[in-house]
Amino acid sequence: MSKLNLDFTLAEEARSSAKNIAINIQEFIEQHTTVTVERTILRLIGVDGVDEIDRPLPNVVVEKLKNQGKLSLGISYFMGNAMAYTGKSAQEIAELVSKEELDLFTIPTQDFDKVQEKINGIAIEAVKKIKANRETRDKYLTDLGEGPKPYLYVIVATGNIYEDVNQAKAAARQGADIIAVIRSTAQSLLDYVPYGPTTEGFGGTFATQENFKIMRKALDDVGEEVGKYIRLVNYASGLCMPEIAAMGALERLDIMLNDALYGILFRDINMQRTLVDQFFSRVINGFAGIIINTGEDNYLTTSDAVEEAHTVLASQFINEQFALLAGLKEEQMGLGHAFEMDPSIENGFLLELAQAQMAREIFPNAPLKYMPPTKHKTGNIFKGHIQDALFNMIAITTNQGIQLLGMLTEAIHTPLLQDRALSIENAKYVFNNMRNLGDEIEFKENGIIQKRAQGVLKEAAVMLKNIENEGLMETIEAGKFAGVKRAKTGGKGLDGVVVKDEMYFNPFIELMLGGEYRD
Amino acid sequence: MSKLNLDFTLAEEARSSAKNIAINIQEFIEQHTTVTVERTILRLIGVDGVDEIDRPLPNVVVEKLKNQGKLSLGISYFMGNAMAYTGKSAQEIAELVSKEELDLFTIPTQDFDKVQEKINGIAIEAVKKIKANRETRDKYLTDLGEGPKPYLYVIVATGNIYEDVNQAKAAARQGADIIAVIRSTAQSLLDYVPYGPTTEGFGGTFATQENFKIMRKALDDVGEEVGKYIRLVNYASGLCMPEIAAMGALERLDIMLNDALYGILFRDINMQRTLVDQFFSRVINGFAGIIINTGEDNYLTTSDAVEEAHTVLASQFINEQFALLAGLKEEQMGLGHAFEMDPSIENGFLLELAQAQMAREIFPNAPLKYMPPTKHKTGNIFKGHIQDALFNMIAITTNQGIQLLGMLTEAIHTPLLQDRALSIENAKYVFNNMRNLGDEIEFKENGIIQKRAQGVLKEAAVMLKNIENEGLMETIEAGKFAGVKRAKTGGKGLDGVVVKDEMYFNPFIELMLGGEYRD
Amino acid sequence: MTNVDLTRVKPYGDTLNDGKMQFSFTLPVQYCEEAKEAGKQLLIKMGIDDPEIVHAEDLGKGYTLIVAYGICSHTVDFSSIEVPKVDTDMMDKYGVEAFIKEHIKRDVVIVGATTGTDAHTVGIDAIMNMKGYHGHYGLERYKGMVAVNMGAQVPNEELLAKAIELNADAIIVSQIVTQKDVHIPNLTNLIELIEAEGLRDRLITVAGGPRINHELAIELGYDAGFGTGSYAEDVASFVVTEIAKKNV
Amino acid sequence: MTNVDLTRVKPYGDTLNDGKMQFSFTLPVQYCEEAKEAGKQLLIKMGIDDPEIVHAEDLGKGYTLIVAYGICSHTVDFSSIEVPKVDTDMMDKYGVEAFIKEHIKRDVVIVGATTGTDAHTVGIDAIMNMKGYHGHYGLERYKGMVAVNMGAQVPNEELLAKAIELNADAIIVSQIVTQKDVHIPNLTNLIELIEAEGLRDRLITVAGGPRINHELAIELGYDAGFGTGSYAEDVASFVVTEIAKKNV
Ligand code: B12
Ligand code: B12
Ligand SMILES: Cc1ncc(COP(=O)(O)O)c(C=O)c1O
Ligand SMILES: Cc1ncc(COP(=O)(O)O)c(C=O)c1O
Repeated sequence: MSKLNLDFTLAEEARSSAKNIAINIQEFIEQHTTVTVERTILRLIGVDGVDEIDRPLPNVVVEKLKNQGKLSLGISYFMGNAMAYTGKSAQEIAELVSKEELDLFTIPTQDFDKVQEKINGIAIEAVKKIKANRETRDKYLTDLGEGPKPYLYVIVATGNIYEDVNQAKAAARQGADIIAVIRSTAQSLLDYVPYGPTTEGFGGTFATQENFKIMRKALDDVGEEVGKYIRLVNYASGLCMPEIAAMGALERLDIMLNDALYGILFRDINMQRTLVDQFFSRVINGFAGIIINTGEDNYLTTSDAVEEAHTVLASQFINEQFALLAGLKEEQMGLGHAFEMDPSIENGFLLELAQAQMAREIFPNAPLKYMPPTKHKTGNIFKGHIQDALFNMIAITTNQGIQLLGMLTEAIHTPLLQDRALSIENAKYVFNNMRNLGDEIEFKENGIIQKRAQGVLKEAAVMLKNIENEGLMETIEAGKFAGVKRAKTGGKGLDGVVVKDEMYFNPFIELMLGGEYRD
Repeated sequence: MSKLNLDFTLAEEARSSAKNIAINIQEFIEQHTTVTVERTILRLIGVDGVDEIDRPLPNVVVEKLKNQGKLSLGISYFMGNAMAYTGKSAQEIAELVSKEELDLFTIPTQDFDKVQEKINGIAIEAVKKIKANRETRDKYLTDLGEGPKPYLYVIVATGNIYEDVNQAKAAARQGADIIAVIRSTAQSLLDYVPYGPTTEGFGGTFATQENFKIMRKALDDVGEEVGKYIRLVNYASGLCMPEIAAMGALERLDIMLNDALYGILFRDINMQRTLVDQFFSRVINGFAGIIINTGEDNYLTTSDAVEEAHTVLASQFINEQFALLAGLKEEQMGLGHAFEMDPSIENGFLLELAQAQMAREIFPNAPLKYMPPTKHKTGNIFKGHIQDALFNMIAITTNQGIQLLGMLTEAIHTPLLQDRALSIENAKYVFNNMRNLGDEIEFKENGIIQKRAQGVLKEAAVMLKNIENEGLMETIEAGKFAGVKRAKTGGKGLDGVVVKDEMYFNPFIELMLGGEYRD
Repeated sequence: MTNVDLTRVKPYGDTLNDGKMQFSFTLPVQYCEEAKEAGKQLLIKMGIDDPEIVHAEDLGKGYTLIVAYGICSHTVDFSSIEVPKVDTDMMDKYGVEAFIKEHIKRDVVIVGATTGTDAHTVGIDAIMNMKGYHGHYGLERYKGMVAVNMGAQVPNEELLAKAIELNADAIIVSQIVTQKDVHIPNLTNLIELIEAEGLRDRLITVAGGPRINHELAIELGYDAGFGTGSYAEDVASFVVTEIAKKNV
Repeated sequence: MTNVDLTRVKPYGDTLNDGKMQFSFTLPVQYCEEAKEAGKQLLIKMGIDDPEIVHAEDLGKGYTLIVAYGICSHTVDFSSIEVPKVDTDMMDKYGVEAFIKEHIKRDVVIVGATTGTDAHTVGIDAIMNMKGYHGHYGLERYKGMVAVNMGAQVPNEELLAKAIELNADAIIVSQIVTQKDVHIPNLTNLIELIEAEGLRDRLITVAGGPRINHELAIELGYDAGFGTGSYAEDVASFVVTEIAKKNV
């Protein structure tokens, strides 16, 4: 039953356009691989560590592959071959390669079936390990339980993983359900993942496997203390999408920001590159039971939230289809949207309410990620606190899934401990005091709220129809999302993309997408 | 049409009980007069100023009347007699009396008709002057206009009328529609009204005629500047209810806090005294086009807002009937209610919403005075600011008339300039951003909100039925309002009450309640 | 990971010893760039490094609101701070009742009021009335206790007279209004009256209210002080323990 | 009625010179009475009289939030404060266009970007793009003006190269991220590059962003700085006026 009197036939039409759009891109994706996809395979089969000049071993190895012009064959074959030949582990081989003591391309070719068997065997180990993490998470959720929805999601962003731990633990004690460690700003443009614990990030902390481990441990500890499972978030999107997804799977992250469109529009990453990367990263996230968060909310930080609301919805439809193709369940689709209208708009609250309710009705099983006011925050922290209260109000009224809490100091600095605490208090107060407001109110037929939602859906459907005809990449080239134009061959990372050879194989796709290890 | 599915037959039953309750008390009222009623007559016919030891002349004269045991005859007769005999003005006579140069009781008795004519003539002058004030207000409202409802009502409370003026003007510039000058705390228990401009109040500024004049002028000035009429509020309730009402009428105040029940319960003023005083004060307020504010909101500062909500409604019904008997129009009935539930209550917001909507539907034409959270404010100003935002939200959703703005520092100090400014900003933001929310939402049939309102109405109707049977004074004696017990013969000011003589007359009742000077 | 140096504690924003503080205040000058600069200079005089005016707003002719953040250059020696506290073992209602039965063996008499011009009764009622507060019963409901609540705006003289009349063990006073420090002379006056009557040693005296704390109460000559969030059992535990001590 | 003494300005609460200020901060110590006392002592060290801790809250093991009010004992001499300001007469879009036509008589070329690692484009877009901001058209739409917006994360070298290539009159730079003062070295570096090219006198340089103001920009060697709430016409007016001055 729709509170908004939405035309669900129209929604299904939009969905079907989105499906075609995604399938179209999926064809392209399946023809390509990228440097980070190959590095991810290495990471999953156990390659880790850095060389003497701090280059991650996966990079060292894949670099050689690329320089040899053999990227299109994929690393799986060469690694499998080397393992079959040497009997050594992937890590040992990578180390030898990095020390120039072994050349993957000159060692004798082994029996192809044996090579595949070898690599599959190790891949299965990896997949089992990830499955075990998924089970550990489930066990925690059963034993400790979790907070009620909307989950309270806060960020830590000190740049120092140890200081982040202090902040995160304090936040959990204050009532947070989800902690996101914001990533150092330059990282999404790095074509490698830094290594080890780090203490000097900028506006955030580097996403490294060790940092993931440190924070996971801290949150498990504080979770025991406060009696609920505390979810950990980090960011996949960027030039290392699948690698970071793999690290997240190995270290039991729970949520990952994962959206190629975000990278394209807001980080000027090449679209071919990141769409290919996105697929593998989502397959990994999906298999690991990780919820993805998409970045539609960001559109409204550059475009006008009233005028461009339909682009958010259109993008959600597309992201849903990409997610389905990567094996993600609806319950794992934290589609992004945001409360970003100018607070001085008369009846702006009604429009926000319409938008949030609409997203809820169109994606009923998705744990929507609802982003707080940011663009229209000012240095007036008192007003900012109320902007956040209105945002919280809409979240509880429309039953959102993941509430990324707004900070009264949004326009000033990354959150201080007390900003976060006040913000959690704000949400807890509003959620509790208005708990069932959503169940209690209905919207006037053909009123401002209903009409707004209906109008946005219509616009999104039209937009999707156009994209279906013109192609997604072409739409982005035309600047239809977030008012940002990106060329198909522009941006960072294109040189890391190649068309796959016939012989190419990636053992993880099959293992993770289907088969016995899926739950 | 009721959004709450209220049983309006029940509401009418409750109203009829209230009417009987009021009529019952009205009988008592009409048999009595009090020292302040008589002083009020003197003030209205022009007696003002103080003697050499700062006693107001109205007090000096009425004191003599009382000491002579002649209070029951009323001052009108003696003044009229003296004026007819001496040909002097009331002021001149009062001065002579105060200097012991004239004895009102020993001068020759004049023809009764001439006495009445004399006093009526001057009373008509007074009434005309007040009518002129009413017309000035109307002209301002036509020429300058006023802010949209709910009006933003803020207090100033520096204790110094000149500092108050600074604060009030700044508030008007910030967007306030109504300025209340909080009265120095000891004043309601004084059986006289201080004189002249004052600069040393405690937690508020003394209500004096000169202070009224100073603030009126300031608000007229700033009103011209900001392009809307700024309303001025002061407090009548207390031992000088009708006198202050008269001063308010003479100095063109727009709203007066006027509630005998408040005085009884919260200031321990004798009930007989203040009920009699209330009648005359309301007649004056009514004639002067002044909106009264009643004090039901206060009940919830001592009693629990969830459990005792019906006492607020019951009292509103009674106050409505008292007001009607005193000639007040519905448009002048600023019946009080409040947002005072513990913020930690789950779904507390829904209960507040029900209460506010109910008041709106039961008193559709009254400019309800909606009081902010106070009791459950803490030193956490950030949380306090959100409590106020929720309160503002209910006001705009339920279409309240007069919004007494909450202060984030309520639990700390009387408002600083910036507290008030933030508070106005809070209300303006919420009112604008949610302007038509009330028109857009409906409440679920038999949901928490509807049931709550229906339940409160039922309880109020039962309570009123009981009061109708037992009597209002008896109900107060039993502690049914605000959990406070007050004896019929207890409290302050009883010795100022007498039964009227047959010959008693007060020219103003007739002039103000009926006749040609009413509009 | 660095640990807090408790002898040199600084405000904490998101990194130890970053000194971050938030400020808001109004300057009685016209809104302009110079007003912001004045705000900065004021903060610098306070020992705030790198003050940032993050918001400034015209509050109507001649007033400017400033919201600022900055870095506090001062530190405090937390390790040397000692705040006097009520050091009674706190009991619940039943504990207090049992204590009276066992150690005092007679009714304990407590007289209370909000005194002076203060008309706020909710605080004293929360402590004394049957019903209590937040599910904590008030003193009137305690077995073995006679609790007399005289209400508000009670002159000190009347309160003391009642205590003498009832031969009370304790006088408990509520003070809510503290503007212009009005509570100080009023509380002081009561102690002086009690001393004048020679009852200082016999009567237990307790003050309470949102701006009262134990330290202040002691300073003013009271035996104990209770602030926001106190319940009947807190003052009851203190009073009965003190009585028992005196009996020893 | 007393008037403000502009040589000794104090914060204003509700009475002139009452000095009232609001504070909030977190101390990295366990929530307890001593934490509040530490908060008080810190405020006293800052020259705050009668500090009142109106709220204290446990923010999780080892952290205490303090909200306080107090009385500032310092004053500032407002009368002597002078803040450098852009002293151009501000024109609107049509005024600027007319000015170019009349006084410059050729196209004015402006190159802009958000530089360094900063990826925020909204600010520079607000100034430069057609659409503009809050109903104020951007520079691209100005007749007689060639405005080139290079976007974000532009290295200083590239920006300067483009300016040289187009023989630009002005370079305008946006800096939004200011954490750990990252904007300072970046802005300084651009000026150094310009000086190295010997273009300092020819090129008009302007910086903008929420934490930029004219004073800071001047300090860093720019000709002007624009903060929050700036519009295209502000920077346009400044640039064309400067060009005209140079031509004289
Ligand atoms: C309710 C209320 C009223 C009601 C009082 C009704 C009544 N019968 O009590 C009414 C509406 C009548 C009222 C009037 C006024 N009030 Co008033 N009021 C409040 C309010 C909203 C709540 C106080 C309250 O009931 N708190 C709940 C109780 C349970 O908490 P508590 O009092 O702190 O008590 C607890 C502890 O402190 C402690 N405790 C208290 N007393 C004692 C005693 C002992 C022995 C012990 C052991 C413990 C103890 O235990 C209690 C339970 O935990 C406060 C604002 C606020 N949110 O605090 C303003 C407030 C106290 N009022 C204020 C003022 C100024 C006034 C007036 C003077 C305004 C005026 N000019 O008219 C008047 C006059 C009152 C007077 N002469 O005293 C100011 C005081 C400012 C200051 N710091 O001095 C406040 C802070 C509001 C404000 N910001 O202006 N008020
Ligand atoms: C939108 C936004 C984003 C978007 C940017 C999209 C885009 N393409 O621009 C996204 C989501 C991508 C983003 C990312 C990040 N952001 Co950001 N972001 C914001 C946000 C919410 C709004 C900024 C904005 O657009 N304001 C609206 C414009 C119109 O205002 P303005 O920029 O001030 O511009 C006006 C004036 O300043 C002036 N002006 C500006 N430039 C110029 C230039 C000239 C020449 C002139 C004359 C005038 C002028 O005129 C403009 C119009 O009046 C702010 C918070 C906030 N409310 O301010 C955070 C904020 C700026 N971001 C912040 C951070 C830390 C980041 C990240 C580093 C986080 C991370 N670790 O990933 C990343 C990385 C960005 C990077 N490398 O730079 C911090 C910066 C903290 C600080 N003080 O340094 C802020 C304050 C949020 C916070 N509290 O943490 N962000
Ligand atoms: C989907 C998505 N990915 C990643 C990010 C962050 O990316 P970066 O680390 O590049 O700032 C965001 C923005 O918050 C996002 O929405
Ligand atoms: C109806 C009414 N009258 C008067 C007052 C104030 O009275 P006093 O001046 O006695 O504090 C109030 C309380 O705010 C009130 O509600």
